[in-house]
Amino acid sequence: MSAVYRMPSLGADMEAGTLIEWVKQPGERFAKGDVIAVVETQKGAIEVEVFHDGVMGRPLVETGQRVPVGTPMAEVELVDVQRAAAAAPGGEPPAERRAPTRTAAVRTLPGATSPPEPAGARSITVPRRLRASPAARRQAQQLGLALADLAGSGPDGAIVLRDVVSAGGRAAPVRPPAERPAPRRGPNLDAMRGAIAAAMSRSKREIPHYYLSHTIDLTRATDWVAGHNAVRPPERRILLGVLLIKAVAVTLRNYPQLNGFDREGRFEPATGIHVGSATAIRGGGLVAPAIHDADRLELDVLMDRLRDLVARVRAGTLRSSELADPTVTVSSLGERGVDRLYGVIYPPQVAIVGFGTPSPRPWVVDGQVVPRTLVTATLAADHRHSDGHRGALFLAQVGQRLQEPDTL
Amino acid sequence: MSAETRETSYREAVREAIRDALRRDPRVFLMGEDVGRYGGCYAVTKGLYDEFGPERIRDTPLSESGFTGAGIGAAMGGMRPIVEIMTVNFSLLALDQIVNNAATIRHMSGGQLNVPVVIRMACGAGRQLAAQHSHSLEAWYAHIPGIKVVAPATLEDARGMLWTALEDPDPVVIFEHVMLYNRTAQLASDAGPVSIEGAAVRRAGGDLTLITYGGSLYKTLEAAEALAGEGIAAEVIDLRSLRPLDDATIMASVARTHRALIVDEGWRSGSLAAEISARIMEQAFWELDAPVGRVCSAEVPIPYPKHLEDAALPQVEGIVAAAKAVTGR
Amino acid sequence: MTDTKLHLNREHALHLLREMLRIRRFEERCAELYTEEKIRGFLHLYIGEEAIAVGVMQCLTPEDAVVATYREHGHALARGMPMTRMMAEMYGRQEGCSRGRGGSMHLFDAASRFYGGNAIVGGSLPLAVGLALADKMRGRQQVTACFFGEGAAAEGEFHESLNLAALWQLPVLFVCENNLYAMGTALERSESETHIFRKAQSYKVEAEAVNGMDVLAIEVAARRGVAAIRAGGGPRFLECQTYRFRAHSMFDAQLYRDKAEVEAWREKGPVLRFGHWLEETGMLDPAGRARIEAEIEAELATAVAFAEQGTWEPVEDLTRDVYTERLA
Amino acid sequence: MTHNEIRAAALEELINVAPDLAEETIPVDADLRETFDMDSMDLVNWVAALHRRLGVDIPELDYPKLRSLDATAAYLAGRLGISQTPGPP
Repeated sequence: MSAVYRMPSLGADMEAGTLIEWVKQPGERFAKGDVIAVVETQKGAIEVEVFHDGVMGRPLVETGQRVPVGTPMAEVELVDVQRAAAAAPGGEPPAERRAPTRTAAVRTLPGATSPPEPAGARSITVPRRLRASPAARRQAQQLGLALADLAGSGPDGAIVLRDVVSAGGRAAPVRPPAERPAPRRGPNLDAMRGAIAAAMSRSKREIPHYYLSHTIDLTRATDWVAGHNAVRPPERRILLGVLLIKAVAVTLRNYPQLNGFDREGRFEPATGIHVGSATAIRGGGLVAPAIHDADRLELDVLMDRLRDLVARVRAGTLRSSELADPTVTVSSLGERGVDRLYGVIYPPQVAIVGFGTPSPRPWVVDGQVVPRTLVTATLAADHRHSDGHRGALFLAQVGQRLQEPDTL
Repeated sequence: MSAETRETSYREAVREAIRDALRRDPRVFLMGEDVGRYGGCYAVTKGLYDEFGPERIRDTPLSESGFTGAGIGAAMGGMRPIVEIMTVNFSLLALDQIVNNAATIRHMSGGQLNVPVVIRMACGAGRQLAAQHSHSLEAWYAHIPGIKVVAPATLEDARGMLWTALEDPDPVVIFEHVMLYNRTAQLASDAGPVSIEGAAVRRAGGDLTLITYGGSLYKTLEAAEALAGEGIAAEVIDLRSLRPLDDATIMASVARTHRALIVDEGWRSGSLAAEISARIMEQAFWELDAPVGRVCSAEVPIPYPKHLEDAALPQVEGIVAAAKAVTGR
Repeated sequence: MTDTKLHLNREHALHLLREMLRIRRFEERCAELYTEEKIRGFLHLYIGEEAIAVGVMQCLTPEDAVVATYREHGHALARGMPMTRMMAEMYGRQEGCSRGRGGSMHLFDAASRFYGGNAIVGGSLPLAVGLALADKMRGRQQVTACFFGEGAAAEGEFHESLNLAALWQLPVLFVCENNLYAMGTALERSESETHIFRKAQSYKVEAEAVNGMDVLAIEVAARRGVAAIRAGGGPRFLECQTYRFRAHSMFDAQLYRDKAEVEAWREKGPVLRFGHWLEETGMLDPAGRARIEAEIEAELATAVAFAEQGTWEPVEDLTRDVYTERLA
Repeated sequence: MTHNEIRAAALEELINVAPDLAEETIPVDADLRETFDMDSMDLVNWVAALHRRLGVDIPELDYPKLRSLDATAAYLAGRLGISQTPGPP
């Protein structure tokens, strides 16, 4: 059978070799164990052998040519058919053979640290930071004290813990938490702002986001919702957003790598699909409580759940578990917004799906430009755990599902 | 709690531990240079040869690699050998066996083979033994995955760690600081095995944490006493196990005191003190109210003259001064 | 207990040939798989030296221990380790004899008392001494066979171990496989005394030199040595003069020796010579030879398939077996 | 029902579905979506509440007519068959 002879790998540190000479000439027979060529490596010239009986064919590499390991060097005709079928000289090297090495190399293991700063970074002069010990900083933050207002008694005037503790007992804190007037009924916006700040900072600091955007024709979906609602009393009507959540949730069944959590660099798939529905709070702030098992809920039930959640967001009666439960987030701008939103992943989740404001736009259907209701869907996902290709397939499938609203 | 105690030296406590192990388990034997007829370089094994005979108190030629490797092989063959290496400096001749064999075989064999060997060695300075008999290379061993490293500082630990180490299925290296052998204290007459895991808080205090082990423990306790006289309450942690390190005990203490000083007779560069300091930074950064301090040996081979040897090693005054610096006083 | 004398009949003779051929074919396939990057790391082949492992193993009982080097495929096969698990180990698969953690240089098998697979030259001799010490102290009539190359004679551990074994009269059979080159350094360029067995004699270990290309001579000498050891006579030392036909490891241009020298030794090859002898004596005909080759090829195909179908140990288990995991 | 009564009822239901608006001063002609960030869920809940309370069906197509409190009151009045012009707040 025909096969090719490839540049052999003679050592883990051999990446390429230079052909010095062909020992076997075209047409010449060779036997298993014969030297077929001489190859120059960093360790000197090595006679390379064949592992099968056969006949030398057309050379594919010229003498003096340096080629990487695995490069076809010559056509050969092998006689040991049974063995040759399984032998790699003719067959493609299996793609998975190096997979474990690669995995190990790129994987961030627990305890691994980020690469050191480039040496040049040291020479940059930075303005001197206010000197305060880590413990003092934390205490000041808890007491609501501004470090700049404190006098330091530590080395070089550094603020240490005792300075914060004594200031806390003496002066009125800048913002004494206990004495702050209770805000109107509803969530504690300051605390929420702090939580959002912490989560989003962590997200942007730690999560390598990638972003994808896809325009989806929502005409059928909006028509379907209109038809659905037209024959129902107001309390049984549903919102378009419910379809969007359901479409995302159902599609996620096929994309488990977008539904779960980052646990110290490793992906932990979620056991259910609990969609966090991003809900803005008037006056600022945002929460995304969970709709549990959204992929399995009928649209009416999903609507009821969403209605209940929004009501309780407004009333400030969410349970904390509802905020911790989502396995993925959907953020929908609704009717009043802009074309598209690029979400920031809520850690430890690994993906957020955004929908801009649906609006009528020209669209080409069957070669004709027609007005259609379009929405721009986006995906921001954690590149440590999924890649753009999967993400793109996911978004496209969400779009397809929304073309068949009655199946949702 | 035992009612009866008696005045015991660290040396006697180690000897009693060996005797106890030899009596408990016929698989246990001791081998090393001059452990038999001579009675041990530091007289630890004095009398055991007469009691247990040349098979179980086995004198070896000056072949550190050979007999340490034989101990590893015997452990794989079902025995429970105690290998005594005269000092840590000599153990460098056996590093191949300890690092390439004892530490790797379980892993290299895919978990098929265990190496339940115990290797004891003396370490540390203070006896004017100069630059080839005085070093503290514990950190080198603590660097190696596959072995456990302990440093008994108290009589209870000297008496109790050996048996636990022999029962451990993995290789254990025990460091005995030479300045501890003559140390005496009351030891319960029924003292027995103790855990070889975990650190111990030897003195409680709220102002700073002093972290140390082995021969430096008593200097550190003395420094803590001096600091108390100046109104600084120091907590003293005895690491006991150098690999694995007991992070939890260290971090819990630092969370209370917000300051840490590490006292380590090893050289500062690449030391255990450096490792502990890094871990505190990683795990308790926001608890810190001052940079972590270190008192280590001067970076010089240990010199012979007494005044220079003293100057090279951590001393009580230096610990007190460093502790004050850390507390900002 | 094994017989102290060699009983050579047709069945045994064919067994010896088959065992040597198993090693030869296994390693040829390994070399091929190496060039295809299925096997990585260092690959040290035993080709040319098969008679030694095969000859010595005939004299050991299952209770005896074997300690070998990083050129140990032959010893593992001759000791009876399954080819499937060995090949899986060569691939690094978790079905391998060392769960993939060791590779070519670190084959282990507790069940057959095969203690590696040791890749520090000389470092395994003290282990053999210790294993024998344990046997002796427990009163067991077992022998530890310790294989090493002549390069080990330059290491201190060689001398320490011979001395300890002789001093304590331990049941060790030291088998020096003198293939004349420590990697690329010829024996006469590294040793003042090139007769390795004389070094052993200086420790009062009974030692002899044997033709390492002659499987029968090795078996005879090993039987003699093992019998003496079992009788309580302390260690024995065999210097087997041999030659490796292939490079030290795969990546070796062999700048240090002449091709003519290699060719001359190949003509003395253990498989070649023993095969000829069997044909001359009428114990083997071409059909018989073909049958043996076919059986080995089938075993090899099974081993390669086993390795190919093996699985990678999950990265989550990375730090497994550094220490014994104990129940809390 | 007067326009003002209808408007008061609408406001009451609005606060029920959006209690976080309770402390706001809501001008009768303010655009509820623009000024008070009413979203589609608020709207659909409000519509449902008005339906329950007043028995008025409000088709989806009419949702844009519920722009402000006054506009809503006017729309509802129309649906209820009460012809009135908006009075002073």
